[in-house]
Amino acid sequence: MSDQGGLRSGLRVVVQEAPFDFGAEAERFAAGRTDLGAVVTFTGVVRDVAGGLEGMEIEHYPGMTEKALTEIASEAQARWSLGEVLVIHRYGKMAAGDRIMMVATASAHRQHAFEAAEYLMDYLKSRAPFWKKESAGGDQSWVAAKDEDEAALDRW
Amino acid sequence: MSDQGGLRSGLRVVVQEAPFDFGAEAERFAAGRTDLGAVVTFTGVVRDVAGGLEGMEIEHYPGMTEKALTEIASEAQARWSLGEVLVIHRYGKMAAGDRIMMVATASAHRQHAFEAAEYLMDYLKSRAPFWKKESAGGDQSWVAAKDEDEAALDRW
Amino acid sequence: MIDVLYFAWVRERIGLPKEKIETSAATVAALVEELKAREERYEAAFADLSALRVAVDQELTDFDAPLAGAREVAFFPPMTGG
Amino acid sequence: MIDVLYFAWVRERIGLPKEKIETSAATVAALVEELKAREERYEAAFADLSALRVAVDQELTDFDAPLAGAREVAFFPPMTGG
Repeated sequence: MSDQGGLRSGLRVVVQEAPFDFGAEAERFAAGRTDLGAVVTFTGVVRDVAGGLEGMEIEHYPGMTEKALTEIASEAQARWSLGEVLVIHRYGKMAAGDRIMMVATASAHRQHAFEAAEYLMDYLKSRAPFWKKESAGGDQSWVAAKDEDEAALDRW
Repeated sequence: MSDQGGLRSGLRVVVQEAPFDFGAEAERFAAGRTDLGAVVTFTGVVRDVAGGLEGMEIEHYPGMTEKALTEIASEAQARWSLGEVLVIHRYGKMAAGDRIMMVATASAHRQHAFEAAEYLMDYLKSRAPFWKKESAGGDQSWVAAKDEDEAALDRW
Repeated sequence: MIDVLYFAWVRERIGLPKEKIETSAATVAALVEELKAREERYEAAFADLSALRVAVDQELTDFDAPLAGAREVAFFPPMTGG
Repeated sequence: MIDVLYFAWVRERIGLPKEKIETSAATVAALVEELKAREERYEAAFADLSALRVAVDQELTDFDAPLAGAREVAFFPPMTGG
């Protein structure tokens, strides 16, 4: 398995600070493939639960991040029949409503596309080196990992 | 419940012959909502399994189609915490690689968005009045319903 | 008078998408028996009811559903959307 | 010499993102003990190991992982991506 991430057969992993164009990525993902009938995307968006979020900043571990995402995606490719897999994750500063990340999966079978996307999300949440910090009311605080996110891994 | 389909609070159902712009629909779905952290889309694409597909035509039941899709989506809204739901389904003539339909769900919780999208797809497959006819090698044949699609409803 | 609609291969076997039927059938199943008695093409279309689905007034239902007050009955094969 | 990296609140408590450490610690846990013995800020950062995760050469591992041949060790809280 590649340690580099980036482009490989059927797998694209992108880690960047800049916003990504979700509509354009969704439009071109697996476009024109006539062997893949089912495409699933998941997008994570900055939430402002309490209504006073001033911003979010995501820290990551350059080098390990791409490697971890590529390993997670490769494991999904090994478990399900997938024609294409895409993972995009941002780091740096974001505002409420901004898109943080997306995954996309394409398969001949909808159950494979759905399960692989859920698997990618469950592992990405708890095993890819990203940390969220929220600013609200002038204070900054690191988002705590949720027990339910760790527990979600048990089903795979 | 409305018998009309179309726009209602948080739910949009579209049944049309014309192609839809998946990228644009994905881009604007739940855009700017700061209370919904998780967005899932599913897209169904015309497959050419054997490599000789000349085309596909989808027949539907005008009037009942919109009503059935709205009922399925309303049931999903009742079962899961969803901020937005979108269902678009085409009828008429399509070619291999064309997008047939999409669903999109937005929720505060990724598990809700995923499960609701899977539920929508399972019911849409077997309970919305669409029928596919494939043309290949000069012959036309109606696509047979799959037992596995009917069985998929048992989990809900 | 009731509108009877046919879709997909049911429409093709019967040879038309829609017709008005004068009937006093109490249930969908009774209507099907009346139609089968009419002509060969109906007999062919309704030969295997397990391969068919029915909607009364645009709601999926069963063949033993009552027809009292119904305006529209539709027959079609299992759906294949998505 | 080994590169030791800190992320998120571990980085903030220790006060720097990265440092080179001269160590002959056989395991991650032994390295943590050496660091805790150095200064208060390490003691504070490593007070509760159950709240920490560790990667050796960019692979997640356990605190009892060996350090022989390792070039890079990173300490951080549980991840919160997605």
